[in-house]
Amino acid sequence: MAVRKVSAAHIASLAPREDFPILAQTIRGVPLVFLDSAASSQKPHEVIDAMSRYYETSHANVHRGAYFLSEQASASYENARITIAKFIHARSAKEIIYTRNTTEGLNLIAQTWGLQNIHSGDVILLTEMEHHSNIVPWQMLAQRSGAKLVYTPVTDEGRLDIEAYYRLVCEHAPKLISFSLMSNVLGVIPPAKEMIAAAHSAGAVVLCDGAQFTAHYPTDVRDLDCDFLAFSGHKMLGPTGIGVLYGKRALLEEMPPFLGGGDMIHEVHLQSFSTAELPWKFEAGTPAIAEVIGLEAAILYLQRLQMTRVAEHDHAITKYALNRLSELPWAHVIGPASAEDRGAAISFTIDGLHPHDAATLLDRDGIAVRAGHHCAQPLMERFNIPATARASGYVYTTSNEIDALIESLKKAHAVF
Amino acid sequence: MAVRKVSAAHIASLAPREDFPILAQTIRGVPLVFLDSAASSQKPHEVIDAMSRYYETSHANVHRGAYFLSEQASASYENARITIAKFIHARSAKEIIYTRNTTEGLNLIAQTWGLQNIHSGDVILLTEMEHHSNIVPWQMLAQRSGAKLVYTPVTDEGRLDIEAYYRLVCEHAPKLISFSLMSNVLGVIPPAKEMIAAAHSAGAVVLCDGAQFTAHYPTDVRDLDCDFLAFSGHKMLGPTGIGVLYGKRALLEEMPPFLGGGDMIHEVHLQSFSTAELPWKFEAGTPAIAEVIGLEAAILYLQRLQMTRVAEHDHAITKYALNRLSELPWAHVIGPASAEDRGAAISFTIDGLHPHDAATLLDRDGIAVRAGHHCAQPLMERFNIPATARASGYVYTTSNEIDALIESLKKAHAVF
Amino acid sequence: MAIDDLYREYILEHYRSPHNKGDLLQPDKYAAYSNPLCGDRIQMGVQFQDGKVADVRFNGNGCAISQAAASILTDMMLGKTPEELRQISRDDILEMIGPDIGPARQKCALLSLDVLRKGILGEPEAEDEELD
Amino acid sequence: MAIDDLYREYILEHYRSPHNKGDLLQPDKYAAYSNPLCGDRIQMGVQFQDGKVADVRFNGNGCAISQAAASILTDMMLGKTPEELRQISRDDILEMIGPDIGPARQKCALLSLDVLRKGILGEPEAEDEELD
Ligand SMILES: Cc1ncc(COP(=O)(O)O)c(C=O)c1O
Ligand SMILES: Cc1ncc(COP(=O)(O)O)c(C=O)c1O
Repeated sequence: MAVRKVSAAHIASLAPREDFPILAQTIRGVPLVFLDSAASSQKPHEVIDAMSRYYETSHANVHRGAYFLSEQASASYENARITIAKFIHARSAKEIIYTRNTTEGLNLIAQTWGLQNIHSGDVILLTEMEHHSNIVPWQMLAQRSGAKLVYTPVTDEGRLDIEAYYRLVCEHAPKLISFSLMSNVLGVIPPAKEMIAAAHSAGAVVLCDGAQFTAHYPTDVRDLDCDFLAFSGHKMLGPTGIGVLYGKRALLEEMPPFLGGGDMIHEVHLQSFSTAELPWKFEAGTPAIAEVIGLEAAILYLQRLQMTRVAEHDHAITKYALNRLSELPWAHVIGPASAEDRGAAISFTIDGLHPHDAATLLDRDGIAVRAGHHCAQPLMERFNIPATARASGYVYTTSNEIDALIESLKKAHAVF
Repeated sequence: MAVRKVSAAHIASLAPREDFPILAQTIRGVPLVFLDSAASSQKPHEVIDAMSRYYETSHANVHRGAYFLSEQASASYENARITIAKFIHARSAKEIIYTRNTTEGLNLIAQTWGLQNIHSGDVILLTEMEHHSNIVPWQMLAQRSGAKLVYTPVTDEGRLDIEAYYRLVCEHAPKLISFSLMSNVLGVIPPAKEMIAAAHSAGAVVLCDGAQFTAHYPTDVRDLDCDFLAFSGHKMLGPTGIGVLYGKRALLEEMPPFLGGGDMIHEVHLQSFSTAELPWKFEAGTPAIAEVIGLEAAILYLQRLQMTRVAEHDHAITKYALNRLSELPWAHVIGPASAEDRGAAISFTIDGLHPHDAATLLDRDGIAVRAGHHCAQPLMERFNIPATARASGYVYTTSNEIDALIESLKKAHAVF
Repeated sequence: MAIDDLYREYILEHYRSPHNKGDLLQPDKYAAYSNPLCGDRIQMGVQFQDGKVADVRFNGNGCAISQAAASILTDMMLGKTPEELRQISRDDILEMIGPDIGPARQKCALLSLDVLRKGILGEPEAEDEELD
Repeated sequence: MAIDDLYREYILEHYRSPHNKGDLLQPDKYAAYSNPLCGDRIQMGVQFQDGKVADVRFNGNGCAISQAAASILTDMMLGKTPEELRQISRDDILEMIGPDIGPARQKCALLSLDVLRKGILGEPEAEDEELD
């Protein structure tokens, strides 16, 4: 592979780096270069402060109180739902269900809609590039229901095999199709809108895993026309402990409840209960109130940055990083080499250097990348590799940080 | 009812009130008197700051990273588990599973141990004083499994009918017994240790709802010998979005997983998976990392106060409040009139004044109490009342605040 | 002492001596709803004559706000056609109850209107405004 | 340049030219474990003669730490009785690998010891120390 010269100019961070207190840290005496945003992003002051302020001035349990604090907390909790609904262009805030994370959202669908609608012999169509969170819940459902799991393959280039997808949709007429809007390993962004349209023609219900996508791209569930979408706050500048499940209202109305308990009920008698209206029907027990408020702050922050500019920035960083990695003949990107239709998660292997050793050596230079199977063991098997290293940037990432990564990789490679 | 003179001396707060920023607030121009801790407690600076500091200095996703921040975050996340295990005297940190709240913990047992072990015709024994979160999951399980729900009645005094409990245990030999260690409505603390011993002799597995209890009393799961215990961080000075499920290791080992996804797996292939070791087997997806750290800070704070002193303080407040309420001939406590074996949740009704109106009128004086069914509709039916008002204190509560409650109640009663 | 804008004499009067409280033996329409938040429950029976409300009675237990609102609403209903009943808006009720009402108590104030709309008039669950 | 204490020449040597790597055709004992975190997998076969380890081979893919640790451990195993094998401790391995090893990488270092203990020696899953 020829060594190309990189011509791209310096890329500054999109978000002011001083907004992110953690980025001022030094790690083992060197400045932190955080390139593990695909696992979890860092948080701006505004998000951290929104939660502290909430606890300092207006915490109380929601929904059940007729006093000032509780009414305030309830209003914040419900206003955030509207902010989130608008952020993904949902039709109504009733379509927004708070969860702990993407994983819980996917499991919720498997254990409610899935148990109700998936029967023995039915096909659930996934893809080979899914995260464990979009595989294991369906294996559990398949065990219970007798459904069959079919997977759309990934090409050697590291893209979804779209021809195969259309074929599998026709061949199996799956009851449910679930796939990630952006792979956390390959970075790939499949043509979701077309895939969803095809799925609907074949009568399938479509669930999208937005864990990676919603952090980086404008998301429009009405335009996509997906039936469900799950994502996590912590990957998009928000706090841990909060995620979102979007669902089309008509589907949500028909679904049985998920967890039972306080807040999700209308009436309870000793031997029977009736469920609350949407969205509360799916929110049992005291919710993650502060975290909802933190997530709203994160979304307002992203909206001020503008999601189209976030997408542009992350694309520029991705392109720059792919270019620079291509200078290293002993480094091999797992996933498309071009930045087209792929996001800011770049996995690679290094000749003679196990990803885990690479991560440890990079860490000595203050550079945080992830090494492992990235919760995508089937994809590792597909590429016949035990693991990859993965560098993933976000709104605070600069091209200087990519340069630091490349230099450190060179050093690490020289050791081995 | 004769008006008794209260002789008790002034009771100061146990925790320094300045530790709780929200308590310095005024509501509608008057100082906040927060008497809704049974719904959710307020948080000391230390808890709020522990979480901010985490986000500002050491956030990264746990378990999967070989770099500094992730190792730090993972260590904090797992060290907190040890703190929690010691707090409730678990044998091992492996017996501590992080959940969102009590409700999720109870549902987890219903949907894993329950689905596996409860079959058609089996009896689940609950009590009439349970919170919806300890009723609805069992109704859902009963629907699926064909199990029968039986309830231990509550006496007119507002205590659990213990004779009836022993009888029901013998008569039905329940597979599972689940009850609250402290009623959030009646305040009652049933003789759990004896109840659990009897349950075990009859072959039942026992789940305890510790949502109220663990906040106020030293908790020793080894002494109690309960099989499972669920509780919530937000009721014990900790953040929202985090709860704990304790389980005896041998039981947890045998249980099928709850939610599927990242972190709870050992290996995943396209058509099968194996589960991770305890406790991670039950923790799917990115957990509530900051919230775990906040909960640990809360527990350390409580341990510095000492749980025996917390119990004493709350007992003194309860006794004082019961005494003062007994001065009001038109106020009727629902639950024992004596403070013996009852905690700091005091429900009452007022002649001619609906609880909801009472709460609104108290709120005008800055006093936060809860009004409603307190997620215990069957208990309301038992007492043939639509709702109660409930005042509940905690470590920051003073007898002056109870005095303010009484004065405001008198004013409210005079309006009607 | 007017303790505040909400619990003023007008509301307390309706609460203490509610109008149209009781049960109709043979209502043309009957419905009941409850507010799980506070346990309020309102049932309502309506008799029509010549296409107009000839009699209406409500019953149930509840807070002063929900009882007064039911009393006020049933007064408003008398003599109205179903078409006119449909015109009674949330704001009409909230205006009568008082401006100073928090969101939790609004539900109490609007419970009887819910019974009228969904139960008596059979209107479908209100679709929320679509978000832009 | 000694880039750091962990990846020093001693470890890299064991990684580049591991001792006892390969497969035994007819092992008396055989076991395999994987570390799901990094995808490391170690399999190990052991032949005993006169109650002592006469031959041992490991195989598998993995990071330098896990491979070097397996190489070092298998060296230590040669000539030992099962009783003596049981004496090899986590600390023995960690000391050989280096002091500067973070918790995530400890798992890599200890993977082959896991195979020995649980797989070859059949020790039960270590009960954790009871908390006080
Ligand atoms: C006795 C009892 N059980 C269960 C719960 C549910 O707790 P959470 O809402 O935190 O899940 C509560 C509190 O609301 C409670 O008081
Ligand atoms: C594509 C994808 N799906 C699902 C998940 C699971 O997200 P969470 O751990 O927040 O539930 C992740 C992140 O780990 C992801 O990258």
